[in-house]
Amino acid sequence: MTTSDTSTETLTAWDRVQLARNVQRPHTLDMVRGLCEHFVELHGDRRFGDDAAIVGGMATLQGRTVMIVGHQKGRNARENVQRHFGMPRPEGYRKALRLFRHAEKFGFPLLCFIDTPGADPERESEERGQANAIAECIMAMTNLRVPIIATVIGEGGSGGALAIGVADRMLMMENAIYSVISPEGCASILWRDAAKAPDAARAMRITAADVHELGIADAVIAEPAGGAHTDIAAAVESAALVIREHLEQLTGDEIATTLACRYQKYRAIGRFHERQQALLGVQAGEPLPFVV
Amino acid sequence: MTTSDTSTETLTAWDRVQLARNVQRPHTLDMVRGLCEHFVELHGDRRFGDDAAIVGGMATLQGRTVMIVGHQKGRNARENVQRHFGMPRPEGYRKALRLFRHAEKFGFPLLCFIDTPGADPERESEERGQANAIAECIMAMTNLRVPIIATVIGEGGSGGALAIGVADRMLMMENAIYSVISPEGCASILWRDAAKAPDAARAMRITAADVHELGIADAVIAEPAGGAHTDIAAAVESAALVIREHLEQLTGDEIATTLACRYQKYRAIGRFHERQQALLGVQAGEPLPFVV
Amino acid sequence: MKEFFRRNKKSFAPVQREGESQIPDNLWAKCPACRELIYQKQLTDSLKVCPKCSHHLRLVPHEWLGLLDHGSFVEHDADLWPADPLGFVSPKEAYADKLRLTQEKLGQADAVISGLGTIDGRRLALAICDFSFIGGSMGSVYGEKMTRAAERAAELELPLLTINGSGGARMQEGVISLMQMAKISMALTRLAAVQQPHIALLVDPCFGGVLASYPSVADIIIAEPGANIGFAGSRVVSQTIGGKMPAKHQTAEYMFEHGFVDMVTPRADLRATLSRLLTLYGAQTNAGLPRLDARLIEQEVRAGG
Amino acid sequence: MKEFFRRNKKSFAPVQREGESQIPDNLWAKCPACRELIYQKQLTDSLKVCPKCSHHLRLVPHEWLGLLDHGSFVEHDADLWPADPLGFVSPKEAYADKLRLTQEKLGQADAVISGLGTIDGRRLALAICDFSFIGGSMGSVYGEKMTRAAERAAELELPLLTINGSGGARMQEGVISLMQMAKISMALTRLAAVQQPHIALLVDPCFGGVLASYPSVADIIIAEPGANIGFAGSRVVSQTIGGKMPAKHQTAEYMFEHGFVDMVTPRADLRATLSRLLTLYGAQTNAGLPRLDARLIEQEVRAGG
Ligand SMILES: [Zn+2]
Ligand SMILES: [Zn+2]
Repeated sequence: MTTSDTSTETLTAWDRVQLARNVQRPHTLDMVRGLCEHFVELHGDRRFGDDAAIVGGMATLQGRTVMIVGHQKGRNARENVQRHFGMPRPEGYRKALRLFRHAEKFGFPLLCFIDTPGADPERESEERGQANAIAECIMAMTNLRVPIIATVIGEGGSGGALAIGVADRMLMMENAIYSVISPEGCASILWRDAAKAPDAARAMRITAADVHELGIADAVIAEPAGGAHTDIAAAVESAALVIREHLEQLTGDEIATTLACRYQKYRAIGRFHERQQALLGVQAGEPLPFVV
Repeated sequence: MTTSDTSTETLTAWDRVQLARNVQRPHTLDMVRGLCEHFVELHGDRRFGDDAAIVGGMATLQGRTVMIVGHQKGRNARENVQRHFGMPRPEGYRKALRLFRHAEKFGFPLLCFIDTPGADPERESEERGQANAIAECIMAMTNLRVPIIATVIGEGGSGGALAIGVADRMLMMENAIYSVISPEGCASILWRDAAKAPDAARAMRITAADVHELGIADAVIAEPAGGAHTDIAAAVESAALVIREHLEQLTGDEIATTLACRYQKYRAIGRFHERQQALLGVQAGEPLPFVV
Repeated sequence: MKEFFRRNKKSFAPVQREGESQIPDNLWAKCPACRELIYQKQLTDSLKVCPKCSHHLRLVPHEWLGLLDHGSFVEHDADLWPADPLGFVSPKEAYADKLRLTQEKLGQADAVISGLGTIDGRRLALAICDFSFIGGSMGSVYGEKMTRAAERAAELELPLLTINGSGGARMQEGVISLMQMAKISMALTRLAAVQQPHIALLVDPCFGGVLASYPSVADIIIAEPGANIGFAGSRVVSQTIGGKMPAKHQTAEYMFEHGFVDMVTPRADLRATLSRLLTLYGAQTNAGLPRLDARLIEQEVRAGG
Repeated sequence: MKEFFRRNKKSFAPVQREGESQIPDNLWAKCPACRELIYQKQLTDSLKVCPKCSHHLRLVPHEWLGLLDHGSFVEHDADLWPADPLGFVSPKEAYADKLRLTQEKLGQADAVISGLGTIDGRRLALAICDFSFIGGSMGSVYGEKMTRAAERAAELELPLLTINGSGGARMQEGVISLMQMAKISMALTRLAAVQQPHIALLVDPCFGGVLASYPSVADIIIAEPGANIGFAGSRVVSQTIGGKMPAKHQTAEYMFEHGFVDMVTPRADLRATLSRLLTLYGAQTNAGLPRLDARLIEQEVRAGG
């Protein structure tokens, strides 16, 4: 793990949210440019359309061919309209799914870059099966027969992020966030006031450090002091070092080993208690409530 | 092979076309009712929609679970609007594809029933990838790891038929047709007159007897005298006997054997000459025209 | 100790929650859809389907258990209890308090009941969401119980039935709840590996991170008529307070029309449909009923005891 | 005996058809799209892309061979000749006559040229449709040559490039032509089994049974700008006479927009794009150039002799 010890360590969760959303941060295509050679972008889901909110393609990394799939945000209003603010529609996820299968067919390791406020929630996306598209991506990643490294480079927004985020290594940039619901959404429900988003951001433990501490992120990637947007090249190089290291580890393993580890990695996520029937006054040996 | 020796033997190709298109013929759901038990229809492509021009589902046949996929025409105007005259749209083929994969996952033999004028040619179908949908179905059937029996029960219309027609056994009802283009289409091009369809029908050799003689249909299923529509129950029973027999043969083989035979079956289709360079006056040993 | 409202071979019989006082038959209930007043007995006899407008009222897990053969259900993993991994506190309430209050009110630990049972003699694993428990939201216990249900089905080579009514992920468990989507999907790969089906029943309401994971990739997807089903809006629906209702288009029928659901099945036909599906999946791979591995029976006894 | 119009490492050099008289550079050609008169030499230098409107004129197979490294192409299966399996006769003409006349006019047996070659030193198998041969229609010879090209690529573990410009199936071979769709798809399963890619280039025009089979399931699909590409209308387009033209929406750009094509690549960039793709597919599985199996070289020599 590479942990930063820059001045950003004193930032609040809400400060990190602002940094994660900064449009000047390195986005997926910046990562690809800094990390890889020979990038060829592939388009289309072969079903319905080509969604610019997800980009993907093949490239070489240290002489090895890899498949890249990532959310893509824009840097200005025009780009963000084209990229739909990085909120994929079902055809974006189905493009991702196609590229996952392509990677598997040819044995290309898969590198995913997560940077989305969430999947597009509009009616047209529902109509074309947003839930199905996300579910199929997740399902495909669970046993895709190539190594997968997912890096949260900005916003990790709920299911729309996880759809390209089931991985052997889950990395987070220091100022990236990963959240089951936007801080604003959480605040509007549990605080009854969206303006309490800073409180919700803290309570949900969405920063890279939090998610790492929860055992879900495998490593945190240091950013330049002031945040990744202040020195994109340095930020990308920092990520590249960590990604290359993990890729090297993973490609050394048999794929069966990788898959078994991936299973265990996700199997272990969750915090609960066992054998506490006493809590409700039920004693061991008593009939269970719903045995009929 | 079951060959009929009823009076229908004297029918012209064009007569057969009329019989194949008779709306009172047994359609896929009639076949299912006559052939199987416990039919459960499955719907939807999990992508875009549910196309009533293709029906499918699971059923039991002699105690074995099979997957059924077939074109479905209507018997009257209302039904035919609903069924789009048996002309599937891309979502119909993608439903078929989903059911193919379902059959493969659970090891259910696949029974297809072909009865379509062709795939829907409208702009909306182009837009959603009619060509891709057909191509994916064909590709999937080439190495689907379950036995496949395809029966042409009425019209076998071009790629729209073949999309559910790549099979270990290709059977044809006696008055069914299988054609690369409709007789009317062929006539309008090569006869410059759609009214010459009867001539085109004969020239293209589209009847069951023709297609069997060409080595493409494995068997012809006898129909009641006067055609299948005169006695649906008898026609279905006639088909059921042949289908059951072939299914029994196929399920006795290892799937690897089945796949190898399927490869050879299609590999062998085609008529051409080899080593006839002399035709153009090129002698053996001369440099080939396009070696650069 | 156990009471059955009704026994109908053709459909199914809701089972009363143990310890719950039986509601007298002469009470009235109001249909939440058409506002009609209905005799409690009539509602029970119709499996909580409104006799006037056919609205399918929500069932709690013990009512769903009536789908199974009488006496066949054995609960598993009842000893899993939620933790509070984030120490989550909002002005409205602390998560730990919310859990405790809900547990006390409902007499159960979390939002999923799971176990083994039979339908017409065919064994299956099942897991049922309880929307009444914090909107059926998916936290660690939900994820673990679904995961174990899938793993158990895989190990025993049984079909898995999931009954899914949930608002989505449980935000009080943060990103841990999100990851349950992946965890359950992982377990389903084991089920697929032994060629056993996952049949997902979508019931009112089914949203968000739940819909966007395991039920949407089930081998067979059945929805209840009129059920609200959708992706977006989940986070709001999952909470009982505030928030907008599901959009008009987020219904079982809409999902069916757009190709995402195999069938919309009225509750009265559900048991027969499931029975037929189990027959179809069992015809080839299972000659008769699969038997339990002795080691597993022991585990079950331990877990159940 | 061989002449090269042009040699440009960055793009590619059309190769003249042997025996064809070289067109003098000072002749004029008319762009079929914008009707501009263009110097023949200018057209040749631009790879038959109109300098005024960027319209990509059709190339015949020997021109496409310029995509390959100079001198690297070895033709295969040139000794396959069409039969007339149905004895097809229409008032317009007998199929056998049409074949003979077309063969004499074009100096080739049927609509596909196939073989092996290299791009930037990387070997590949390729098969190219010739639209000028009865609309590039897919009969038995087309099917057999594509099938052998795919099988050869599989056996040698080489990528396969197909260049597809065709009106669709050849109706004069009836249902036999239709079955070529399945036959070629069969052969592609062998290519997939050795993890070698099929790269399909869609050129003007690509329709019907050709588009609806192997090119649409290629690993990479590249289309030429402005190419007419579509499913319906094929049967008409495939014939030179009569019939409506492709609809406005049946273009490479439309296909790209709707997600069915990976990229629309101007002809000038094509060789570089293919070279990069071959590098990517070759980086892991092939350390350097794959070598020919000695037995196959022998077969090639026999087949080619
Ligand atoms: Zn009502
Ligand atoms: Zn021009």
